[in-house]
Amino acid sequence: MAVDKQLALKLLKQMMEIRQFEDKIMELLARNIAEGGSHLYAGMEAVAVGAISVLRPDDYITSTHRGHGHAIAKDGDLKALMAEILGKKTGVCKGKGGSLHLADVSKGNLGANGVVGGSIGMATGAALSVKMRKTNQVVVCFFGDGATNQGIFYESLNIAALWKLPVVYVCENNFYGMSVSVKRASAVEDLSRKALAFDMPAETVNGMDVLAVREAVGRRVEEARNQFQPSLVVANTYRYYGHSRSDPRVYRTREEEKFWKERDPIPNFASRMIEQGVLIEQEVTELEEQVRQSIEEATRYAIDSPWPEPEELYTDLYA
Amino acid sequence: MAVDKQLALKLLKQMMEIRQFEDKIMELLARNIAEGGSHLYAGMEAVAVGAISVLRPDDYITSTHRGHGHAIAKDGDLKALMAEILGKKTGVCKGKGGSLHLADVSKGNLGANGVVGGSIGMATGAALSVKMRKTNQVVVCFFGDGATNQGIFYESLNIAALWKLPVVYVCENNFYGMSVSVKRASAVEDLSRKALAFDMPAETVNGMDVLAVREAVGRRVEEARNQFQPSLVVANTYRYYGHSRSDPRVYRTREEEKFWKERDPIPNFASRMIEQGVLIEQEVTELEEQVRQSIEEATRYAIDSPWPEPEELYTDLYA
Amino acid sequence: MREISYRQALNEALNEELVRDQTVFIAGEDVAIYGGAYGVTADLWKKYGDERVKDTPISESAIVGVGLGAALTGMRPVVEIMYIDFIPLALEQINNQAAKIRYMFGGKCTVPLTIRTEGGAGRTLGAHHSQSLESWLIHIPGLKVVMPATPYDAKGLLKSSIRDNNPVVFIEHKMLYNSKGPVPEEEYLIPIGQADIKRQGRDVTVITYSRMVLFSLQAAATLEKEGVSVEVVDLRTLLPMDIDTIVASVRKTHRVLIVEEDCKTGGTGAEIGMLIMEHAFDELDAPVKRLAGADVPMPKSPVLEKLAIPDPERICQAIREVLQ
Amino acid sequence: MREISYRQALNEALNEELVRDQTVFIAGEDVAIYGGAYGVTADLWKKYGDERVKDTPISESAIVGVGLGAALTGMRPVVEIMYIDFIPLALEQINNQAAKIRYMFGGKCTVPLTIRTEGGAGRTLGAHHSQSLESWLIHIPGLKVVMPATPYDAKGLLKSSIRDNNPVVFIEHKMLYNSKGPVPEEEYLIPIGQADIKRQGRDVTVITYSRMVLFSLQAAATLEKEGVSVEVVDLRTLLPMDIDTIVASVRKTHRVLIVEEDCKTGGTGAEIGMLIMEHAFDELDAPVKRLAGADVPMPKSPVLEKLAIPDPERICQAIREVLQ
Ligand SMILES: Cc1ncc(C[n+]2csc(CCOP(=O)(O)OP(=O)(O)O)c2C)c(N)n1
Ligand SMILES: Cc1ncc(C[n+]2csc(CCOP(=O)(O)OP(=O)(O)O)c2C)c(N)n1
Ligand SMILES: [Mg+2]
Ligand SMILES: [Mg+2]
Repeated sequence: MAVDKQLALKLLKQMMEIRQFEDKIMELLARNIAEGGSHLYAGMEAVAVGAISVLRPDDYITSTHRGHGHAIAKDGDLKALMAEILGKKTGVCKGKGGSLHLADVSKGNLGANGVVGGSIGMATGAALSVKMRKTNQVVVCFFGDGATNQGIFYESLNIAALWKLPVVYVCENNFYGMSVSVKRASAVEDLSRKALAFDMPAETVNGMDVLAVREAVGRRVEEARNQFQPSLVVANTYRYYGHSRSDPRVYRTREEEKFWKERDPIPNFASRMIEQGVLIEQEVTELEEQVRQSIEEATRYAIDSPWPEPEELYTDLYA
Repeated sequence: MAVDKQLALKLLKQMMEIRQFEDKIMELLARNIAEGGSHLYAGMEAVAVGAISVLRPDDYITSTHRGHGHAIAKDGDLKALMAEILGKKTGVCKGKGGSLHLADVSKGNLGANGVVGGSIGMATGAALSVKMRKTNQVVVCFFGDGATNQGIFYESLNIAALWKLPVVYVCENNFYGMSVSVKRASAVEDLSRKALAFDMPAETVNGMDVLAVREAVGRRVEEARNQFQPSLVVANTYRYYGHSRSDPRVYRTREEEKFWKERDPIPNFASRMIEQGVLIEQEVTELEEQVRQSIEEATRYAIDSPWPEPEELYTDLYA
Repeated sequence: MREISYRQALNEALNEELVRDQTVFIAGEDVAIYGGAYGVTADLWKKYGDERVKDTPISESAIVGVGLGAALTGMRPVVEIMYIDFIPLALEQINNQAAKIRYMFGGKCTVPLTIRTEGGAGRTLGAHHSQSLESWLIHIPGLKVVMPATPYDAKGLLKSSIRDNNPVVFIEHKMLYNSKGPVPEEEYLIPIGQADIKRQGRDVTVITYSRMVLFSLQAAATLEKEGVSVEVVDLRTLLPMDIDTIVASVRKTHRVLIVEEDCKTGGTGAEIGMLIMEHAFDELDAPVKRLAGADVPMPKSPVLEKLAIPDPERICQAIREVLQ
Repeated sequence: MREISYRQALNEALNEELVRDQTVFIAGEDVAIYGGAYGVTADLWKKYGDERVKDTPISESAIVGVGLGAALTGMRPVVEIMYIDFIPLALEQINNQAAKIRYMFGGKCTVPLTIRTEGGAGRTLGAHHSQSLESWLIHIPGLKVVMPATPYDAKGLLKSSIRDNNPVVFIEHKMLYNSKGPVPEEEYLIPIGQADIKRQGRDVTVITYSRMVLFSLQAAATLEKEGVSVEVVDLRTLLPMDIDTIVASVRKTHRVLIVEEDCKTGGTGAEIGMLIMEHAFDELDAPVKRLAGADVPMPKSPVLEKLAIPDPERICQAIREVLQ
């Protein structure tokens, strides 16, 4: 797949935004400016960015407990996202959702989810809806390797395959569900095999390579859009931080972490683009700096934003 | 597999018991002596009888909403079962369970279940228990084709395959879950494919042939017992009556019903045994009469049995 | 006015809303070809086909999840969970997702999802087909819970539920499907959240809902002969609860019996009683009393099942106790 | 006496029961290598290995199902559901199967299954990690529900839960794991079903449980300075409920505030209040009052989360209202 400069810059920028956003949140957590849990997406950027890059603005995604990356890639506003994570009134969910519930239905992001597997049914229903409404939209449903052991994962894939729904299930296989490795949690290590139970097309892709993800998901999205063919794409990737702030990562080795960090999706993509003459070094450096500034701005905005008013405790419950 | 006379008589007798038991219940329902729902096993006898015939008395089974056949085959007492279905004090569950909850843990029957898929987790846990207690027992878990669309089915098979538990999952595929055909409910028609998601051995067997079921489940039970190898056996079969009393069976044709009734497991097995010289005609006729008498006796016993005392409403809740 | 059954009333409501709004569709186990386990969706599949009346696999959790996803994105689904006993299979999706999503997302979406189910004892089906779990559902902020007792209420409330932009759990009762009552030919709606005084009375208020309304009316008729005037308040909606109507009745009679079929501990009756304590304590001439289902799984045996839930006779007796 | 944390107390209870009874084992998500999301099972895997301390897949429904099957057949499992918010995923297995099986089978089996979970707000984790759903669980006949507030109670009650031959849901509180308190070195048990008067008082009774015990004790200390003598009853077990202790306290003080963190409508407080109405109406000098969580999904924002659950100050204020 040929990549032009504009696309290369877009992909690179989004991945940098996610990485720096997550690094910033780690910092804010350490400084007790951000409170509560935050499951960070750093390391996995190529999956969200590659997959969402093939979507139309009106296509839908559903996300996970590790949802910052998806939200940013689905045209999320950095300020509103950062403010949401701090629980501010200016947050994309008015401070009521937080990291675990980042959502922006107007942009087709049906939301992060605190429940592992919790949005797989919803994604399937959105796909039914677009098919019934004949809008030609597609749904991309993100979830982790751990989520493939939840009942609703199977129930949903069965329905999608049976009813021929335009949904692409993207499994972000980072080899662990919290501390439990895929080997210790799943009878099959090759998670794409789970689609065999539903005669659903499936494949595994290098989730550290944004173009590989883009290519695979792009193909699947077109099948979904044009033939109502659902599919499963397993993207092998890695999370850099612990599962959550307090995780000492005893369940994995530092060698393994090193192995994956050597495959970092951002510098690898950048140098490939430079090698191929699509970008030049300076553009990359400038982009990085530009992203740094927008993250700083978003952070300042979020920190300076007001808290929700006490009355807001009771608003937004019923329509 | 060679079949001696004793075995042939045992298999035939149990199948006849089940058939006549179910026919009797249909009669009792029509006469309003039995109340409530009853999902009848008639037509499917070869599955329960064939599968359970390979078990030791201390092996476990879990059953379904269509559980009379399993209970009888697992050495159930006809009187206590019939009394239970009528809700009598002398029932195997003291009249508290009824048709949907027939159970006899002392005989290794962990119970019928009103919830489709409701006992698949339990069967898996019993298999974990016997493995931990090193008792060399095996668990056979029965459920219908419809149950293979329930989340807990997949969650449980994954755990059994992952932990290598001595359990054989026997799917009674009678091609309908209530009114919904397998074609309309499952993305795969060949239900054994669902085991592929867990790299679990699976096969399909003619569920109208008691010896075929016996052979297949027998092999799988030995693998479970000796190698802790779980497996899935799909037995294709048919239920003769409607799903429940009130079902007009509009979702299937009379031709289809005829097709399957021509493959009736009882006369077919009987004539095969006669052909092979294992049994003679007269033995079959005598057996049928003997079974008739025991069903009559059980019915009389159940009808004549007292109702539970009012105080019993509150007993047996906590240990 | 013509009399039709509760089943028929529900069927008409579904049919009318399917005609009225192209975004309405039905999905659930055996709702299409079979017409629903209790016949509520009869003939709709013949009219509207698989496209709008969908048989689903036996996948309760995904049934609600799929309904929710469709509701979030422009449809107005009516999904069915065949028995309330199977609601727990879908409760994660109901409680964590459908009911909370609007609030969690800062009010930036709506969830016009109706979940039809049925509950109650009476058919000697045993512990997995006889429960009344509504008290779990009233404990879910963001949800509405509707439980009609008559064909008239059933029709008007089901139509309102479908048109509501919030998730509604609509709970029918298996022993009411054949019961008949007047239902107008012309269209009408009954607002969610309004109780209905099914019988005016002076001496004591019975607060109840669903099938127990019928039993309570029978008891009231019996007691009338003894000169006791019983007011019967049919809640119709359990969440939000119509506290105004309750309090007004308490102000009038000063004595209250709550009748519920669900088992007592942690039941809806506790909430009703406590609300009365909070809003009308000084009006009470006697403690509010509960008559509820026994705190046991529903036994199969017909003799025990009858004892496990209130009946008109025991309601009479409980009213007499409240009057002492 | 030595002081240890609630977490440590739970860990000791588990360890002691693993030593004592070979049929005890632990299973749940991240309970082994990780030692539990909140560290309660720390080091047990190192001691007992995969055989007795089992990491499971993220399969809440099967976790309980597997525990139940093992419990029915000779084992004494302790399974963990990481957050009470995920209990709904397993509620079919808890409600329909584990709690009902003994009764449905005519008393011919036992289910010595402990389900550990944790609940409550306070870490600004939002609506999916902050719930208190205990009122659902007290509505399940056949179950026991335990909710300790102190390290001492946590240890003694967890050991009793594991030894109990009935299914027990044991609910910890995320904000208590680091709290410390005296716990004897020698073995002890605390019987399930007994409330504990954590502070004697004359003027008003506060009935509460779990973290709200600590807040209520703070409020009582504050009010003491104003000359108000507050009795704090810690229920410890919610099912069965210790009505005798409750009534005895009401007889003494004649005024009651119920404090619960769970959202109000359909909460456990309703049941407690209604029980008091039924058992001690004539003893009441004022209506029983509830101070409970707001009827909303838990908002993420720290400022809103604090408002959504009771705190010592609002408890003081509510007590003052009850005293008026
Ligand atoms: C139903 C449910 N069970 C448990 C948890 C606690 N939990 C949060 S994230 C997580 C691991 C999820 O693993 P995976 O799906 O692989 O996603 P990853 O975190 O690796 O991105 C667990 C167990 C949860 N949130 N929901
Ligand atoms: C969880 C659940 N959903 C729905 C039902 C209602 N129901 C009872 S039996 C049945 C069909 C079951 O089909 P299958 O598993 O194929 O078994 P069969 O009846 O064909 O033997 C249904 C939908 C139920 N009992 N439990
Ligand atoms: Mg993972
Ligand atoms: Mg079937």
